[in-house]
Amino acid sequence: MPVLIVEGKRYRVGDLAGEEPFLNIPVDEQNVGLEVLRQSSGQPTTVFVRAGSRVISVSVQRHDDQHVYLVEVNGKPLTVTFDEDSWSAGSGETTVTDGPALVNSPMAGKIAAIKTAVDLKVEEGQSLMILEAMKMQNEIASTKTGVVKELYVKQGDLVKAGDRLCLIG
Amino acid sequence: MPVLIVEGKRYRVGDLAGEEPFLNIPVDEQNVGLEVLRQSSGQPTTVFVRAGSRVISVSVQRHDDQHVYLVEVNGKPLTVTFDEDSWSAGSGETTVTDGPALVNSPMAGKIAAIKTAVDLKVEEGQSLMILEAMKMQNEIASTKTGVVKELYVKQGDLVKAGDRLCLIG
Amino acid sequence: MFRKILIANRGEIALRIIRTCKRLKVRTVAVYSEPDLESRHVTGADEAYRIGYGPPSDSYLNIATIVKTAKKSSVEAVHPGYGFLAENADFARACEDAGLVFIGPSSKVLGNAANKFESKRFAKAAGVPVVPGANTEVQSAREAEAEARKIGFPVLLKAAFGGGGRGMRIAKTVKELEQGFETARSEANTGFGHPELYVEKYLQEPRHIEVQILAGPRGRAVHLGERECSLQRRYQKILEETPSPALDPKKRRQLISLALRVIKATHYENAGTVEFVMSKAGEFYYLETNKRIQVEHLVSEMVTGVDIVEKQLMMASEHRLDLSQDEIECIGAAMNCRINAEDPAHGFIPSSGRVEKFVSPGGPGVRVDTALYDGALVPEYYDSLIAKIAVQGLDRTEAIGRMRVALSETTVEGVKTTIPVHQAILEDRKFLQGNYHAQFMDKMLSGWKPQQKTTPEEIAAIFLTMKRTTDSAPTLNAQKTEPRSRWRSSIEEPQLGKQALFLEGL
Amino acid sequence: MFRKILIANRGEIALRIIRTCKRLKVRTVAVYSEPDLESRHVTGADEAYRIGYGPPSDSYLNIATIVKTAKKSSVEAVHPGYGFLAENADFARACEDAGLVFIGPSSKVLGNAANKFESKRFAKAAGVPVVPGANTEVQSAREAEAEARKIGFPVLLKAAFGGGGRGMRIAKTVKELEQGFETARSEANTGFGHPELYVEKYLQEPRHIEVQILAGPRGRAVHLGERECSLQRRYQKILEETPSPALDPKKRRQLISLALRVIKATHYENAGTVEFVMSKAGEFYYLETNKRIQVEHLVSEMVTGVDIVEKQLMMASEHRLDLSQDEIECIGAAMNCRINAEDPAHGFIPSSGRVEKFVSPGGPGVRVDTALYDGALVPEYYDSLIAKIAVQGLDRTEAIGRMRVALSETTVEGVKTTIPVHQAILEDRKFLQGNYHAQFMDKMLSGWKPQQKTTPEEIAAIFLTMKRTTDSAPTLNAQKTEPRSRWRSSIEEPQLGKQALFLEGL
Repeated sequence: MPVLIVEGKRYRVGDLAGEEPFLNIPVDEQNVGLEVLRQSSGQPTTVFVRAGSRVISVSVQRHDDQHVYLVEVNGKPLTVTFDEDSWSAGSGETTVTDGPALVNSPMAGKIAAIKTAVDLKVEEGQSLMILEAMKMQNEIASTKTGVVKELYVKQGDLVKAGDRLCLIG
Repeated sequence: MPVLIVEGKRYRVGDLAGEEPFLNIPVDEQNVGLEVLRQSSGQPTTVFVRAGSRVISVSVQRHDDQHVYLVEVNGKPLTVTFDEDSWSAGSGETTVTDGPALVNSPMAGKIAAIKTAVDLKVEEGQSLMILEAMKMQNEIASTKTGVVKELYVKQGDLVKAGDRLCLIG
Repeated sequence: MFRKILIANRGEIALRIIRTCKRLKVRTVAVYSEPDLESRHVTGADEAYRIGYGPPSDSYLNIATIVKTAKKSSVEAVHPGYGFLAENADFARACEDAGLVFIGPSSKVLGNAANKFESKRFAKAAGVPVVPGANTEVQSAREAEAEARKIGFPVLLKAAFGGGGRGMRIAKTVKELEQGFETARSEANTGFGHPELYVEKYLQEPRHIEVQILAGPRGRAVHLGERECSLQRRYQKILEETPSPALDPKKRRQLISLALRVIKATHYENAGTVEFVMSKAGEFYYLETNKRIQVEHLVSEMVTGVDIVEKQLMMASEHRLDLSQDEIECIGAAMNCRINAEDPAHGFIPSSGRVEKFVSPGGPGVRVDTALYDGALVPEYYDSLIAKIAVQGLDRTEAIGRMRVALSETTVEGVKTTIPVHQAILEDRKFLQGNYHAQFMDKMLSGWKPQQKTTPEEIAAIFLTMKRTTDSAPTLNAQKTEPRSRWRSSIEEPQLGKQALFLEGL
Repeated sequence: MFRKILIANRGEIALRIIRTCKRLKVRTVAVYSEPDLESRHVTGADEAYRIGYGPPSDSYLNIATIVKTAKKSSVEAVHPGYGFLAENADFARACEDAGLVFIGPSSKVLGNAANKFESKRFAKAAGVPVVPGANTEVQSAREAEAEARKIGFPVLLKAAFGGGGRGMRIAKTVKELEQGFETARSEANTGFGHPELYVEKYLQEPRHIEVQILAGPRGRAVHLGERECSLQRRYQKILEETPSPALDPKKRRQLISLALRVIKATHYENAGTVEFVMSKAGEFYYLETNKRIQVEHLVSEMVTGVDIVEKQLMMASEHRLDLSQDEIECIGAAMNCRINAEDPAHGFIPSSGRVEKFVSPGGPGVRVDTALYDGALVPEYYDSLIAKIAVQGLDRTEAIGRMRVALSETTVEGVKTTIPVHQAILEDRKFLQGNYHAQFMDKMLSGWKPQQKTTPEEIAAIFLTMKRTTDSAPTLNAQKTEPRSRWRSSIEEPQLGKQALFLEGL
């Protein structure tokens, strides 16, 4: 059954049933009835539906990443991931792989301090370094328990979002 | 010399000269120097330039009509028409043709009254009918002196912008 | 307080009412016509129901459907907003009959009000002056002529049940009166369903000043000061301000006391506005009472801090007014610009369609009431008012300065607006002196065209950018570019060494 | 008044200053770093000059370049805003030396202020209580220990030249003091260029309350009431309000009189804020004087109507204060929410990048100060504050209600913001009672995650729309559709017969 991950929360959704403009869509344990009121042409796709007493407008734009959608519900932005095939009872957080893990910088900033070194053992969640950005000090935590294989940055370096920081084996 | 019509006002512009990022563009009698500071990729095209002590941002999007551009200067919208070939000292208003003239509705609304009839003579500027829209009564004036050849609407009709109203021969 | 109400209106005023309801945790039911599906009042309300197609008669004026929707959605009360059914006695009565509270005066009071003769007779009986000649219907051009001779030319022919300049004619001579009579009569009939006309003395360069009243039961009423509304184009207000630059403290007291006298004489309840004209000689004449919240209520709210919609709800639900005059103080000056979707460069022709982009002004003392958003639709069926920009300052000069800045920050793309007209008013010498009247705008606008100021530098920059748009003609590949990331990596990134970053410390 | 000034700042505060300058017809010169080219303060000013790359040390902290730009553009004065060089005595001196008016206190007064010992000694001498232990530098952990034993644990280690929580450590025991000393010292040195630390009594659950002052020459000073700033996360204020819910009239008078005493004792001139902590027992202790306009100045402007930037310009240009205390009245309650580009779902990690869409709230009593617009860039180099939403109401309850509505109307797309944190605060029982303190937020936020409420109906509607997006995969043909007209003709148009249109009549 396909799964929608809306801002980190998972929802199982079923196939659309019914005849236009009246559609039924199972969401988790519930069967939701919608009436399609209007649909725009072009990009992004905007649909107005009636759900009981409410009118809901949804705009959807596809992200570079084929599974990520930029969604607006009544003008409010949401990030939605669509997982067509799999369904697991997980928390929606990305799962940790068994192989070596590359730790990337979550944002642009400056490496204020390195709190580990190559060949040292680290625990999952342990602070590896401090990244300074927008006046704040942010701890970069290890995503797994292992040994620091490589360190790509040194104190004082300026990094961008996505830059690799270190490799945990 | 190419002509830009900006919100109805005509400006003669000359060829771009100089070397990036410093360019010279003749505008009417004056030679304007610009420095290109930044340009976005994609649509609409946005360019930041320095003009003396000011920074000006311009965004341009092409309209369906090949000669019309939707322009924003420092965020403020302008409609710009580009006339590459011709230059006339006219006022920028559309010129009246010699043949029969089709009078179209400038907006959506309701025909409140017809003030002429087929075969009657009308003067340029004479009121042909009254179009009611957004609580207001708007006079539809004849674009030329001539005779009413056809009337496509009657009192009480609802019309859309661009609908033909009558033909003056 | 009510738990749930229906708002029998659309656009900015529906959204205005929703805002106060949300604050007070009153649930709201919106109604909408087909083209209004995408309006912010629809998604902004807790519930929303379609009541018909675009034409008002099929939707926002459709009493039966609105009352049925109210009953079905189990609301306790109906707020009519302004315009549409706001002062319609039949609608108020239909609500009352259906067991719904009509948020406004009772149908009985509305019945009196729609007919201007009666309301003026009440006022006259209470010792409030009315414009000469204003209290009888004229059945024929001949009767009109007799009346006009009695009060003296020039006169105004007006629709008894009308408003907003419709069915209205100025006559300076008997001939003009004869010529105008039948058209005015037919306009009145088409526009308001009543052909009745009356004759009134036409005042030269009067000022149009009104007093905002909140009236509880048993004649307990307070005022929120006056509003100067003389800036009108074809009898439509375009800019309102408080205090009126034409009043000194003594005249202000006199005006307010007349307004309160009208309210008491007519047993008026709920929020209402008593409208007066002031002659060049400084005499006040009662015109009519507007029995609804008004477009320009913002300025009164800004100087007093009172939320008029909240008080309307309170008075309707609890039959009391929890506010006394000594709690109300009018501070500073405030001003409201009505932004209409009209093209001032082409005879103020209505400009409906999609608003591709809307940028709201900000900063100190600025208030914006609008239902606009990027992509909003302005249907051709309704009033052209699309936004109200209001400002407050410690004095009129500060308010004017703030309004200039606010208007310069406002962007509406896709439809033409009257912003250039307001900008011209705010630079007019006589306006700045506070020296204007109800015929001022028509004079000012005669032959006026908005002047687009574009510098040679801007023209050059436009041309340059147009060239680059043409040169980089979209290819299939270019179009695939994710619009949200079109800017990424276009910024020059220095690779500097160690930097002492982030020293600000706010 | 000045004819032209330079604004040595960026973003919302630069735009805030430009607004008042525009109103007063003072011309403005903006400066910008490379990534800030597209900021609204650049195109909003009359002139704009680039002063360096992104890092503050290369741009907004570059005294030499800023002063050179000021001289070249022939301004008379420089407004530093807040943060960056706002309280930098060297910058003020460089301006003074170059013949430019520094809009703020003199370099001499700033010199005293940066060093907390001196400012506290002044206050103490004037009979204003300061937090115990707060007036000597400690050179070593041993000295710190001695000081701590004198005043009693727990203590705070603080940077003498610092602010904003940097170089700060709480120590409950000698061991914690020893452990924290060296890191605090090195943080202070890295952050502020001065390693000096001092020890101060750590107060349990204090309230942080400040008084806004406008001080003219010769000790003539007025106050604009107090601001309660106890809602802080890691020593950074996040929501400020006035009046403080912790003060009764007597305590308020006491606080204000202490603040005015500090201003007089330190010969302070221009706008400034005197900061105090209030212990659980209700005692006030002077902390420091903020010698600049503050982020949260909006709330004082909203309750008094005074434009603080205007007064700063006036005091700097004319050396006088045209305002007396009896002209100032604080009316109602006001509240300011700092909207930061941070992700509260992931440990408040900064969230820089493009703001694809910004929708400003509107309606009664709402003020928005921001440089955001659709497509605005939030660079990673600067403070994460991107917008301030402030509201005023007749009382605290009304202000809270208006803030809830305003936040629900605000949309920021492209970066994550702290709006959900503010929404949680506005529902917190203790906050609603006004019962909070400086350690309140850290407790409230421990383990807190924003809860995205999405109904099954919304999930279904999202899924439906995603399906249609995928199904109608863009073809070359579809892409050619003019984006501005993508909606045209999608609206159902009835072909009704004759309709009585347009009966509203506002």
